[in-house]
Amino acid sequence: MNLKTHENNGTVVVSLAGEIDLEHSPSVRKQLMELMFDRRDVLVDMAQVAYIDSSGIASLVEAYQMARKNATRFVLVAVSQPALRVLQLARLDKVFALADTVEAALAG
Amino acid sequence: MNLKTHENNGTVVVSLAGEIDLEHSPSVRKQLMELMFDRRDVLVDMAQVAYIDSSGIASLVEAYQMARKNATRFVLVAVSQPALRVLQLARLDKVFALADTVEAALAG
Amino acid sequence: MMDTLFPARPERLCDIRRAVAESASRLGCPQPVVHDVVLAVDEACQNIIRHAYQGCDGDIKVQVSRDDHRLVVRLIDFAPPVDVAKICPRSLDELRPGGLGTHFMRAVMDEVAFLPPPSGAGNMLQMIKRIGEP
Amino acid sequence: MMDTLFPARPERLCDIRRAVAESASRLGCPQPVVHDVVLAVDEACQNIIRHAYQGCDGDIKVQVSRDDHRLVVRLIDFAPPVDVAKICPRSLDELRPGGLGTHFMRAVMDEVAFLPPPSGAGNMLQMIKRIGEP
Ligand SMILES: Nc1ncnc2c1ncn2[C@@H]1O[C@H](COP(=O)(O)OP(=O)(O)O)[C@@H](O)[C@H]1O
Ligand SMILES: Nc1ncnc2c1ncn2[C@@H]1O[C@H](COP(=O)(O)OP(=O)(O)O)[C@@H](O)[C@H]1O
Repeated sequence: MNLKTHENNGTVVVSLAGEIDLEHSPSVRKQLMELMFDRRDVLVDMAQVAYIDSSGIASLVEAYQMARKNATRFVLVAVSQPALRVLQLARLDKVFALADTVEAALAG
Repeated sequence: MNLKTHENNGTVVVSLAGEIDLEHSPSVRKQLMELMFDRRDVLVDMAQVAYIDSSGIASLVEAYQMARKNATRFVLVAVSQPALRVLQLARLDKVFALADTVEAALAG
Repeated sequence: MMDTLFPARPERLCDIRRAVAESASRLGCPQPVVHDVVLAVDEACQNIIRHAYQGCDGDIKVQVSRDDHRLVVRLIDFAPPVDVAKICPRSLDELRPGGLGTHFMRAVMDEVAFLPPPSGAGNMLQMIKRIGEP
Repeated sequence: MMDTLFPARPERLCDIRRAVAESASRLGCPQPVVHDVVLAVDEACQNIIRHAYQGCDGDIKVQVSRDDHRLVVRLIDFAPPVDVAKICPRSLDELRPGGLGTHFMRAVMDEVAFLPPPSGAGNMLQMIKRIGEP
């Protein structure tokens, strides 16, 4: 698992890569929640996510709920095929804001 | 934590010593349950138990229940003061069979 | 046929996934099915780590075999027996961070059930996936 | 005054017990009370390990202080917020292996309550024991 962040016009782009499983989701959760506590707008680039399980999804749901409460943005971008499959199983593809590219998400 | 067993006339005497906490209770549980699976009569000598918490008590309860099901003996012997305090808090001093000495338990 | 004991720890889940993927492929599962089976096994192992062993040391025995048109996965743990009545997936309409694992397992596998465990073990979960001709 | 971060792992509970015993003694607790406070802290930390972090890595911040005639213990974790409604001790009449920890905590301490955690933390449990004159 690998998590990188960079800023783009005041929005934080979090790039997730690799396998987001029970070993790594606590650290993903922690870093996302810190951004949420700072009330940042966040895009999560999931193009390089090779695997995600329910614990990884739970971290995204928690961040999403916090963003809703704070009225900040939380968008999943370029969701990889394996991650999309899992979002669909959880029927969360209809809940999260999704975007095809970082550019589209920043524009939208 | 230290667990030793010896046999006395067909009865297994398990001597527990030290601190039976969440780190050690899984191994106590495992060894007690193996004796239960073998339908052995068991005395647990608790004279040297310096500390026991709810996880240690849970292992004793599980073994006790199994012994009852199998109609084998399961007796706590020479329970140390700190362990007795915790058994009393759980009101299990009225549930478990208790004996003052291994000899008394073997005779009884 | 796979029959391997793994430590029940979050950082060993990746080894379990690798081994199950390899075994399921070798037993003739098509690739998308392999992915689903791996997810189901991962979720079941997570539950063993989180709910059965609850952070204490322990092992998970992972068995994968093929019985005619069925891929059969069995996960055996040595934790205290689980109260099966308490295991229920949350409704997907309710949005909260947890409660997805059992849902995923049931969604991707054809059968998921606790069976009486072998003597000395705590729990045995069996998951079955129907697959095509060998 | 004690304020120390410990890894939330079963094999670190003995360190937590030592440190809390020392701190409570230094703050003037009589020895039998020290034993009870140590038991309550151990049980609360166990629950954080088993139910809050569920086998995942994390830390527990243990704070012990004295406020007049009260020994105040605070345990802060960084796990997802706990659904406090779900925490209830089992009835002691029902005999089963688990469900004793919260009962012990309430039996030996005078107050046990979750308070709003500091920003960035997940949960904060406060336990208070009334003690005699300093
Ligand atoms: N192996 C298990 N042992 C004990 N309890 C379990 C087990 N698996 C699941 N459960 C119970 O079933 C509930 C639902 O599990 P799951 O759908 O995987 O969601 P989550 O683990 O996120 O709560 C869990 O919260 C737990 O109480
Ligand atoms: N820190 C915690 N976080 C989440 N749930 C907890 C916590 N502490 C206790 N619980 C819940 O309360 C229940 C009762 O706890 P306890 O009395 O310590 O017994 P046990 O842990 O053996 O079940 C637990 O089973 C768990 O569901």
